[in-house]
Amino acid sequence: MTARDLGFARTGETIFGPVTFVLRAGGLLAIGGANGAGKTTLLHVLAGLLAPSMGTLATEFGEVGHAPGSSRVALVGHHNGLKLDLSARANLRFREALHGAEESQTVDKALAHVGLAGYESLALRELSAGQRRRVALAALARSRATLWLLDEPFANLDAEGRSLVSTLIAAQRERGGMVALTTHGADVLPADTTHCRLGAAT
Amino acid sequence: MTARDLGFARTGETIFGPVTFVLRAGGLLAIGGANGAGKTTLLHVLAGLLAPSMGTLATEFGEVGHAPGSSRVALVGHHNGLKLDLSARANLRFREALHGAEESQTVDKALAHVGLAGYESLALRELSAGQRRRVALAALARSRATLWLLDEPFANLDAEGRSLVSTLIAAQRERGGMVALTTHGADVLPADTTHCRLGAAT
Amino acid sequence: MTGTPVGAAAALFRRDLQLAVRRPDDALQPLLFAVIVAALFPFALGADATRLAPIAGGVAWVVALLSLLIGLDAVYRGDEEDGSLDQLLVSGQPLALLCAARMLAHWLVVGLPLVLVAPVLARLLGMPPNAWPVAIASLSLGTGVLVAIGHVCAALAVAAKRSVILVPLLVLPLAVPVLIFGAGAVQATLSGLSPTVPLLMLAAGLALAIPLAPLACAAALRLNAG
Amino acid sequence: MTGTPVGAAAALFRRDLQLAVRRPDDALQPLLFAVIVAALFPFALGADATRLAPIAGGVAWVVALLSLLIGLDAVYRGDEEDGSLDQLLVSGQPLALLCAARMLAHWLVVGLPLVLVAPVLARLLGMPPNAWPVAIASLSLGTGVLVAIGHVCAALAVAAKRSVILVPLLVLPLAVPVLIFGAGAVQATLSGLSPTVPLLMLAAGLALAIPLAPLACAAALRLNAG
Amino acid sequence: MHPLVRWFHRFGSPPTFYRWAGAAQPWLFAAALLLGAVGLYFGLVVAPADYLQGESVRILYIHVPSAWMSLFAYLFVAVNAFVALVWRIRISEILAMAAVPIGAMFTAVTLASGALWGRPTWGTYWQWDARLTSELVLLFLYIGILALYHAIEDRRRAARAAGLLALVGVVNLPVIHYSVRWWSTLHQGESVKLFGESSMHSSMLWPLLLMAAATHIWFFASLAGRARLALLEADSDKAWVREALKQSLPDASPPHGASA
Ligand code: HEM
Ligand SMILES: Nc1ncnc2c1ncn2[C@@H]1O[C@H](COP(=O)(O)OP(=O)(O)OP(=O)(O)O)[C@@H](O)[C@H]1O
Ligand SMILES: Nc1ncnc2c1ncn2[C@@H]1O[C@H](COP(=O)(O)OP(=O)(O)OP(=O)(O)O)[C@@H](O)[C@H]1O
Ligand SMILES: [Mg+2]
Ligand SMILES: [Mg+2]
Repeated sequence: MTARDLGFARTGETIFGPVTFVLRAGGLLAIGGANGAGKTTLLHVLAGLLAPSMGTLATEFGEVGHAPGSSRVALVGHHNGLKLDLSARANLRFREALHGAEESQTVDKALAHVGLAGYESLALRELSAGQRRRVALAALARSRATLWLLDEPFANLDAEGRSLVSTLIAAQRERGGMVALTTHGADVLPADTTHCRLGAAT
Repeated sequence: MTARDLGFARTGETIFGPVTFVLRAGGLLAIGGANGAGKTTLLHVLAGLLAPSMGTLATEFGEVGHAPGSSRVALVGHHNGLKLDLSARANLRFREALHGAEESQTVDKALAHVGLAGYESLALRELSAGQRRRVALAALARSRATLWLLDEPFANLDAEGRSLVSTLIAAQRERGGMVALTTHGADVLPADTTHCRLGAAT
Repeated sequence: MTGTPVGAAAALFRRDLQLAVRRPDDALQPLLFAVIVAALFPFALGADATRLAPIAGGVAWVVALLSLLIGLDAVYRGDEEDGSLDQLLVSGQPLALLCAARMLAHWLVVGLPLVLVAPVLARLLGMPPNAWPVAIASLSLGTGVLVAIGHVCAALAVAAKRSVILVPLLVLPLAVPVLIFGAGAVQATLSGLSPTVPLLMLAAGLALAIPLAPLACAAALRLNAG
Repeated sequence: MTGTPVGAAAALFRRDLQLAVRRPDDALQPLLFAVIVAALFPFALGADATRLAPIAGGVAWVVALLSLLIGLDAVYRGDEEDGSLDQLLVSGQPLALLCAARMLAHWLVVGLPLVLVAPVLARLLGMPPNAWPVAIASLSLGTGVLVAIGHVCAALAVAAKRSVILVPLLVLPLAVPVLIFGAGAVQATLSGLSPTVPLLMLAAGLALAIPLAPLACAAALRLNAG
Repeated sequence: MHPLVRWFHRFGSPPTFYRWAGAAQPWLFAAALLLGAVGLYFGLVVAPADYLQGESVRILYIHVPSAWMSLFAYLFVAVNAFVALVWRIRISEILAMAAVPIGAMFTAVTLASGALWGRPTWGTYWQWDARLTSELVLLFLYIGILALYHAIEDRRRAARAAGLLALVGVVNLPVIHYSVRWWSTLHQGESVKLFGESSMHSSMLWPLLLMAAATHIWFFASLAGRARLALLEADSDKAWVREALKQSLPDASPPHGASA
């Protein structure tokens, strides 16, 4: 995926950009920048949720996230995109049907794998912040998306949870997938990470 | 504030505890523990939002957060407790009237102080995750509460935002206030912090 | 005067009004509902519309009550989901006072407009003009009571985290007496009797609700704190 | 069959039903409204209740149908606030299909019960039995159209986040014709005329809505993505 | 301390209450059955058939007592809820919630018997009449309280929440009682008065009063059973429960049998 002079403006004033970067298969892109620099916005542009207002975004798997059956994007945003009134199991089932998943594991195995064994049938509103995040990770872990977009994936997680994220990312890159994540610099990232810092706003 | 064998149970099964700690004026308590260990629950107990189901909680300023005019508690939870449809300014005004605030600064000064100059009149839903957090911090900075309860105060914040939190905490302790916060170990805390680790769950 | 109970209540009151302005669709829905229903009645009845006049009072009141029920269950749920409720509870301000402020704001946003369009409703339903003053009086008293009841039930619904209960199910049994006296006053006037007694009943109900409902509301919210 | 468009739509359909079960108060409100209306009139009218009987059929029909609109504006707002909507958009599944699934689920939860209790309502309010079939037919058609309209408007409301638009204001003008034909059908039968024409109009409306509404819905949700 | 409160604290300590209720229950049931049998005998056999209504008048002996009980039970719930909320007395929470289903039951019986009675006398099972509808609303109120009670996991919180609702709902009692006066209803006016002349012939009055007494006693008997069960559940981890259960194992009727 190649971004050239990519930028986004809302009603005139520029939110971020222009930025230029190349993300190859198996690559990891870390988007830095102050609060309000436009990291989340950039992720949304990469996800195809927002149309870039300047520059070009070329992805070798077609326009992201629109055409049916297109190799898909997996997004873990500030909000987990889960329903608080449904159980962890129900949430995960739904996400799998929506995004597709490896059939290898059962849903409960996936939950156990993120350390939620025994919490499968609790309503999400009865789970702690980190546990909710872990459900989102379980969904991510099973998605076969080419491009992972993770917005501050380490937030709310304990040490063990953070290492879990790292292993997930490593696995995705193994698989030849791409990962773009936002960070505030406090997180441990592999040495071969491509860094992209958005001009300080706030 | 003294907690002796403090614990909380939901419909029978114990969520955390028993824990015992003493938090003196000017003290800082860091609550650690895995996801789901009960950190947030403990904070809510300290805030008087939940009644402890075992042990005792003695606070030299009366039952926390109940009696009118009682020296108050300031809480910054996983949710900021702000209205997305209102502007930063309106939100802050409301919180001040609710909790009381030092008259020294104006609202806009307070917002500028957390780096939100120029964003005062935007609806909160148009602010970034970290910017929303900063609004909550602005409210915190001005509250005269004796006891601060901060749930993962460093989450979503950039480096500069994190140092802001540290200075706020330092100032509160200067003032002889108490601070209890939850952490996942990745945060930098002063050496004289009292640590309290909740038994691992999850 | 920040931090004083009155100041806090006033601020909460202002906040709810601001929210109503920011989300007019939520705020206006009841009013629109009432007007549209009233407007459709004569139509739905076609030729029979004339039969409506003698019972216009009752119909108008049913419409008003239904429209007040709209969105009632969301009153406290929103504050609960975004953590605002915790802030209210932690503030240490007299909770009953805060609840009262919210009720007043809610009434201004939802109840008062109903009272103001009452003549329109009456006109649409073909109510004889001599009954309009009574209709307005009974609505201004009754909507107040209904809002109070509604808030208590909404607060109770929050106590039940997984709100598996129907707020309307809780509200309606309590609302029925209000409806009876409100509609009773208008119907009495329509049939040439004196509306004083039912109106007095409503006034008494309001006099009871104003002090008691906020207390009940506060107690319900406190239930979470065990 | 995870990941296939149909599978995704089915899953979304299932999810919405599950949510309805978890929050019955949201789901049942319209049904409750309809029944409550029937129960309220007697209170409102006391002895005059008998006067309502001959016309009450059309009356309850109107309110029942309008009660469908309650909370319709929240259909997509919830998904937008907790990020589920982004997941739907990102999934790359045909959005129109997903919207259709949601509409169907919504109709099953809110519309169908209304149709099923229609006879009960009719009975309670003393509608002549010969009008029941028409009432049921018009309700089943009308509820379908209204749900479709409502979803499109709800999607628009989400798309235009910042500009405050009034969903009810969008829905009601579109809904009024439905109400007119629906109530018209019943009243026609009650006054011995043929309900065919209004029923055909409703059917036509539904035939239009089924293919077009999902497309419009999807387009509205895409607006953000420019 | 308020004398009432002191009394509640003494009598209301779970073990004491459990013992007393257990002891009283059989006698209460016996008394209720006896009075009921006598009342029904006089009512259904001895008392004359009404010259207007014929034999159908005999429904009176079911309908009226249960109607009175539906109101009495609610009053009982409200009073206990008040005590529970103001003085945080646990036994009152238990009693209030135990009484709700019983009251709901009586309300249902009232509706059913009334409807059956209405058929011959008014020519219809149901009329949207003020008295009838307000009684139906009472049933809704009971259901609402139960729904709220079961919507909250924590039993004590649930009891207090439901109790609060019950208190607010008291407004409905006068509406039901005076509905016959306030509106011109199909329904009978007050024909039995505690003071002054009752407009009912004594040959019907006495069996009626017997039935009323029977239902009241039965109410408390059934209440005792339910309250004991609730206590056992609530305190299942407490020592006195294990004691109580050990004792009740030998005897033939464990507390469950009680809650008929
Ligand atoms: C579903 C239909 C009915 C319902 C819901 C109903 C309800 C009630 C209620 C709640 C009471 C207690 C009033 C009070 O103590 O304040 C009552 C009393 C009574 N009902 Fe009914 N009733 C129904 C039908 C009937 C019918 C058909 C008859 C006879 C024709 C009847 C005769 C009476 C009598 C004689 C009393 C005692 C009045 C008094 O002394 O207070 N009821 N009913
Ligand atoms: N509202 C609730 N109802 C029932 N159980 C709950 C509720 N909230 C939390 N729990 C349970 O209580 C336990 C502790 O939750 P809590 O939020 O205190 O954990 P935490 O230490 O804050 O975790 P995190 O680090 O992820 O925030 C969790 O196992 C959770 O399942
Ligand atoms: N929905 C919106 N409408 C209007 N402006 C918005 C909206 N969302 C974000 N913005 C603006 O866009 C800018 C960038 O927001 P964004 O969320 O991308 O920042 P960020 O880098 O993710 O910050 P953070 O590190 O706090 O998450 C912010 O200044 C914010 O004011
Ligand atoms: Mg962000
Ligand atoms: Mg937490």
